[in-house]
Amino acid sequence: MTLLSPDFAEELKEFSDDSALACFNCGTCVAICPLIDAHFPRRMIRYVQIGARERILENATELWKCLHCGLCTQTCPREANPGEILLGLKRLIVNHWRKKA
Amino acid sequence: MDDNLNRNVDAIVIGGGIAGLQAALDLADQGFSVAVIEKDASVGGKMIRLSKVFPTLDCASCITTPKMAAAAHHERITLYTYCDLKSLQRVDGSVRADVIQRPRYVDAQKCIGCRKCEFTCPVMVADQEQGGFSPTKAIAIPFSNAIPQIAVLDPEHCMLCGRCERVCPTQAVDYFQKPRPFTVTARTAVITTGFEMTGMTDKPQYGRGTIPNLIDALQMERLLAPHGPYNRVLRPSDGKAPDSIAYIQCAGSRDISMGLSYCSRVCCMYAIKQAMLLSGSLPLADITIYYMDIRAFGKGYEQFFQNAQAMGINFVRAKVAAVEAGPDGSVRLHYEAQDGEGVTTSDHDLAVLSLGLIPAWHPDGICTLATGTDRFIEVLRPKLAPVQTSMAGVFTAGAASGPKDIVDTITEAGNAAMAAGRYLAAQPGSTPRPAETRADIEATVHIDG
Amino acid sequence: MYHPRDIIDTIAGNLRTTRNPFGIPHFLVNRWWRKANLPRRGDAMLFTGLMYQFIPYIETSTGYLAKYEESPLARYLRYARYAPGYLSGLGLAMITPSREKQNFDRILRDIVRILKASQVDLYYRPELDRYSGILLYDLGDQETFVAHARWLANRLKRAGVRKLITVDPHTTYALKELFPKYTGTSFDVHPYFELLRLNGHTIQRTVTLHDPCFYGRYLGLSDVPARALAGLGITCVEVDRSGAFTHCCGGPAESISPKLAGEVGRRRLAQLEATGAPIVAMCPICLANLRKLGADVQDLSSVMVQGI
Amino acid sequence: MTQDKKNDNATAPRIGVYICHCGGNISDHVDVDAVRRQIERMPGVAVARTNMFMCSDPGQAAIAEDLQNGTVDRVVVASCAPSLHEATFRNAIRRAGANPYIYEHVNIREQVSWVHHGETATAKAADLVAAAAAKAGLLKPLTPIRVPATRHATVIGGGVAGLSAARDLAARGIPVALVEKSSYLGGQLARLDRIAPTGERATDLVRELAGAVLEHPDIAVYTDTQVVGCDGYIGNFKLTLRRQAADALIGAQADDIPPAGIRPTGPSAAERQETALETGAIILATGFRSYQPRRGEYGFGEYAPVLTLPALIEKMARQAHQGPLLQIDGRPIRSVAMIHCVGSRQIPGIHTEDEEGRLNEYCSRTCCTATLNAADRIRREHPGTRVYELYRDIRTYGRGQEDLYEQAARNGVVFLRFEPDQEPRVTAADPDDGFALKIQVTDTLTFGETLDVPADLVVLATGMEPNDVSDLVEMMKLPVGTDRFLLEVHPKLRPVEMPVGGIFVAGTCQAPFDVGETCNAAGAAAVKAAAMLTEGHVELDPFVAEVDTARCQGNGACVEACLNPGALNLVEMQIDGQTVQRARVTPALCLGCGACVAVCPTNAIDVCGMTLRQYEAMVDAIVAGPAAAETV
Amino acid sequence: MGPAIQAKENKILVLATESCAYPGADSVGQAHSSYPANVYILRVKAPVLFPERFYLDCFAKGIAGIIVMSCGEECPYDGAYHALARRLDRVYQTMKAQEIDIRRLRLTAICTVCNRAFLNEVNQMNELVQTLISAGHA
Repeated sequence: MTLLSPDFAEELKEFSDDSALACFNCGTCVAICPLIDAHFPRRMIRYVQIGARERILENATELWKCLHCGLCTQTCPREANPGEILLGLKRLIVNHWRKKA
Repeated sequence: MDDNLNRNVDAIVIGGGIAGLQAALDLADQGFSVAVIEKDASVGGKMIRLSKVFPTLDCASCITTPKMAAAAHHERITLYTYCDLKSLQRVDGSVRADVIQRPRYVDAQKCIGCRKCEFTCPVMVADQEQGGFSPTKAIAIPFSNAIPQIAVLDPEHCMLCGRCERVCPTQAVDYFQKPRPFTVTARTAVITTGFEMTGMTDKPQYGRGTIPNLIDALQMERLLAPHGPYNRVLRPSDGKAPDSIAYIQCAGSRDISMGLSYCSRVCCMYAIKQAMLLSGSLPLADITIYYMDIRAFGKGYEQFFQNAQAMGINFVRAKVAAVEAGPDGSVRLHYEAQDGEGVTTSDHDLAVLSLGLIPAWHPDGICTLATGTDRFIEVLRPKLAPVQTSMAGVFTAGAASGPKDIVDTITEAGNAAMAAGRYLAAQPGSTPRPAETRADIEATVHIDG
Repeated sequence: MYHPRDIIDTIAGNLRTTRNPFGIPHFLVNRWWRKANLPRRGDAMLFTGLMYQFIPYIETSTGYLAKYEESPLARYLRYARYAPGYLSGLGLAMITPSREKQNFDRILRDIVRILKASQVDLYYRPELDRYSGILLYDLGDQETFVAHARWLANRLKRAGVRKLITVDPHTTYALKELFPKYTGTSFDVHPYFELLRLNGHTIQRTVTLHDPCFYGRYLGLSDVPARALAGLGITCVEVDRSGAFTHCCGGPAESISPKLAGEVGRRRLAQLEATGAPIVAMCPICLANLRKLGADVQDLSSVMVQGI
Repeated sequence: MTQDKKNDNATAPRIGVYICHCGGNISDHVDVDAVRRQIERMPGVAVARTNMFMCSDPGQAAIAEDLQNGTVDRVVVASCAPSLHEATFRNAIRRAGANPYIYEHVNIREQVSWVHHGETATAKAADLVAAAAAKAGLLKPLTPIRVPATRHATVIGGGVAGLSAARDLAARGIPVALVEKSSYLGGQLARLDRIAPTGERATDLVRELAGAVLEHPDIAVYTDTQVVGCDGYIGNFKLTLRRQAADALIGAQADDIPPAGIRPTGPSAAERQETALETGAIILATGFRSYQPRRGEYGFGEYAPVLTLPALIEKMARQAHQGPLLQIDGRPIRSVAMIHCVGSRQIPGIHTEDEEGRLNEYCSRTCCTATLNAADRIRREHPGTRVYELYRDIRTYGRGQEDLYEQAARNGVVFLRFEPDQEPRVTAADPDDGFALKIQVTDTLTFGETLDVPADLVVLATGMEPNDVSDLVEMMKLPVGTDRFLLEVHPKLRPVEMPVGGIFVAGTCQAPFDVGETCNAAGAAAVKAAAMLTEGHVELDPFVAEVDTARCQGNGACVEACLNPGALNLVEMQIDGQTVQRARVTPALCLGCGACVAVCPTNAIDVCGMTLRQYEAMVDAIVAGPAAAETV
Repeated sequence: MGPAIQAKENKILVLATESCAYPGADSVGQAHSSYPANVYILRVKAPVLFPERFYLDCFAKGIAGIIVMSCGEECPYDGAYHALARRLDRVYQTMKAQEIDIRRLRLTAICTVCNRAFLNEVNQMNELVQTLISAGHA
């Protein structure tokens, strides 16, 4: 993959109270998520951590699978607040679409 | 022993586990008199209850009993068991411990440890020393290698039938025994109060203690011990020999959602050790350890981990998110397999929660010792004086000041004995009593109940 | 799965122009109170947020969405915002069966009955009872949500409303947590079951209470309805996942992927059915989604009303 | 039953046998009186008695009375397991004024009445008592061995472990010689900056410790000095110290980091070129050196911006500057990649052995926290600099360390995890990237994708290796583990002891430790030495080997079999005017295992208190039983 | 097979190390498990003390079986276990030469809580001894 750009996490801060940085990639959110869907939602969180902006944009619609039920946040052992990160990403993407439009 | 339990000694050691025993021995060997206050009916702490210990796979009993016996027989050590510490205070340059010895309902001086009472007692109770898997009696010696070998009556379950009293050859059973308050005065103290495990119900996603074949690591220690409840490893619900066993790491550590942010330091190694012992006793069983980071940091630990991998033990990097009862008594684990599979469930015949370590004792209401945000005893200078607490002349060692493995605990206990010895030496008018002959040292058994 | 952008834009557009996410005129949606005979003044204003009222319309629209989700027509929906026809506005109102509407309207009337039985001094002003905008918050359209929330908060403030009685978890969360944060206006918000003092004849029965995420987890309120039920002699059986660890009913996925809503809902239903006792929900979305999966689910108010 | 079995021969042993009922525990299954009747007819048995509880005061009093009035001079008690009451009866005998080693214990409870029932139990008990009586007849009074000990300890190594141990011992009133090879005190700690997780300055800690040592009147500090000779044994070592030019030693520093620490300015204790030192105990605190990467290992030596962690720490401390970007050697660093486990956790078949074919398979324990500490500090002080950590497992096991890990993550350190068989590759970056280097890593956290990490600086988290102490190992016969660290006797039973009595080990010469753990190890070693030296003598069990020079032919088989080198030696002596070689035991070194006994062709060596003859007598008695013994 | 052992010579000798096997045997007693009464346990510091002839003498004297219960690899005397194992190998050679059934001498490791292993060892040895005795009578 091309160069990493961790500045993306800074960009996200505008849309979310929580950054993805606290996450230590244990995968609890994935296993607890009612969706039972591959690496969701950690995949998105990981992309935020390493700043894989293009990956996020390519897969943006996936974010709306999140039901905002909050179970991942409740369960997260690092209080990284995955639910809020996803919500922040949704806002960032909506903003991105609107700006493009 | 006289009726009066009060003592004036050089050093008090609070807790008779491996840390306390080692600190007491190292203090006594320097010529200081020591009183050990232990809450259980036997000294030996958690270590005597283990099967084998990493990374040497020595039998835990074989390593612990010599130290227990050495302390029990040491001329300068007095062991007080079955005691609660009520207060620990500095008074005029000395340290005063107010202690209450709980009633065993058995006269410690008369009991000869013959277990006639235990064999006669008609009341069966679950033996917590065997993980609750097998029964013991309402009056019993705590466990086979307990020191002292004195029976303890369980008033919760005793139905006062009087059989034990009649059968006792020394008339040691005393249903009217009262708690005995006493005071030990010393010039220094060492706190070695050790740890407890987090609870099986602490993480709601792990079944709140209702999943039949989900056990904790200390229970597995008993299943693996040569003198354990079944004499072999069977799963508790139906006595089936498990074909597939899972270890769930960080089940009480590194989890802020449980209020425990710290690493419990020993769970990786004890899980690997148990896995190796299991693969010895159940050669065909699949054993999987679900982990986040393997923390094999001690001497010989990494090689031990590598050996376990070579033996075919599976290591899956994942934090188990939820556990539930599966079909046919199995235990179902939910986790994210990070190697591309993604969210996965797996069923195992038996699963072990590698619970974390929390302090066994808290100084609230007993003394002014400072504790950290992790609730373990605070050490003021973890680098240069890792055994110095916030109270002058009071030292600590072992898991009382944070999770620690046995090797680190024993070494730290030695340093606590050194620090306490230095403190004593710096006190005016302090000279350790010269030893008489070795025969003296060996010849006196100091066990005050 | 539908492209979220299309859904968001449709809803945002409707909300901006009509203050209703589906573009249905307010007088058509909010009709339940007409037979309820409610005072316009009192201590606390009942605020439904229209969630119960919307359910029949959502059912209808997603019925169409589900039909086409896996078909090439899904992509065609992209153009829906140009010709929403049967999916929003009057058209949607026309094709939604009235029997369904009556069912949900009855729930609201039941809530009023149990509140009255508890001597709650409530009042109602239908013109102030508007949608909270929560769906757009969940979908990430923060801009539209905040604009709508400010409009609503101002309207309520200007009308002198202080204390609100809510009837569903989504509206409760929006008013209690999100409004103060994003509009700067706070109200004294209580879900209706918090105010109940029911001492009617006791019903000896056992139910399975499904905690909605917003009550169980976000607001930590799962004990309150259980206590209210206990007052009527109704016991709740423990569900495998409940309280702070409750499992989503799948309903919120409805607008994006009815298929996903079904999958998640079936998982939850299995947990609820494992108890063997009748299932009770307290959120219109949960109620609708679980019912759609074939479960016989009652609303909390319908159970309680039998006790008074 | 006290009628004396009058014995004409006054020197023949008079054995008293005391059999315990244990309140029925024994007597319910063993006919205690029958045993007594059989045993009292045995030759040598002066008296046989029974008691309900031998361990009670009346039971012990009976023994004392018989000893004091001369009825008996050997004692056998048949009761419970020796672990419970052997010491009780030995003490009773001593209190009665007799030698406690004329005692033999028989276990007829745990090993008879609790495991056998009926007549066989009585018969076996009688056999065992007969065997004990047979052994008792051959017992001799013994005296514990008292070895005078020089009240002085020598600490080798002037790092944290050595300084700490020296300070501890001196505080207990024991004079200490501290021997340090280099000109500096403080060891590796002196080369660090702020240490995690407390944030203390390493130099402050070194100053405090070294200050205490230098000021203490009972500590003689020998810098630029090495131990070149060691003789003697526990309590009585003779060391030779040699002063060596400091310059010659600095070259020994493997990396390019300048030496640091406290350089004593006062007069050195080593006035002469060579010093002879008599010392009672030795503490080895020879420490570690930082792993030096091979040329080409992660680009080390090939690309200038590849540094070791100690080098980074030293440069950051020395070239401290402020600003959004970290600067190293005047270069602004926009991105740092830190690679964990360099020179640690090496796996055969994956990692490359060094020139001597060795791999460091162990974990170096401290590098994870040290790396996180550096990374976190860079992020806090230079927020414009990106930090990546490439790791296998994060091992923040200690108190406060996991919090540091979390804090570093929250401060923007990005973690990438690689498998040992997919090591990161450091290469020069494409010129367009604008960075100096590029690290290609297959990141398991990103679902096995291969990522390119841009870096202006690569930091290798190098592990610990023990300092080369082969000279001391040879000289003092020290065991070394496969990891090349010094190997303790047993990690739990005797964690700070070397097999040679009186030699202890402290700190990172034993295994990787952090500063606190090193201080614990030093204290633990010091307490053992203090306990040993407090009395001015070392008291040892009397159960050691003893040579019968009349029988010894000096063939040396015992010396070869001896498990503790030095405990047995062949010495020349004059016997009947002739110079002969005979074995001689150094009791202070003898472990009493008896390995020598088995190989002596002339039965000239035995272990006191457990002679072969005694065991043979026991076997004879077991085979024959007391009844047969009676007819002998 | 060599000289048959006699019925009266059915005693089994156990050489048990004081730090491991001897307390192990005590632990069996504490559990009140029973085992044959012809088992005689001698407490030894380290069995490496006994020369080859000691074992052979025991058999000559009429001891039916010998179990050396050591601490195994956990032996407190470094190197003693290997020296012992080598020595017993030589004893086996001599036993073979003298046609003594080599199963009558066994080296094993027993720890302080090895109740079951202890019972296995003594029961197996007892069975062997009984078999050899009945073979001798036959």
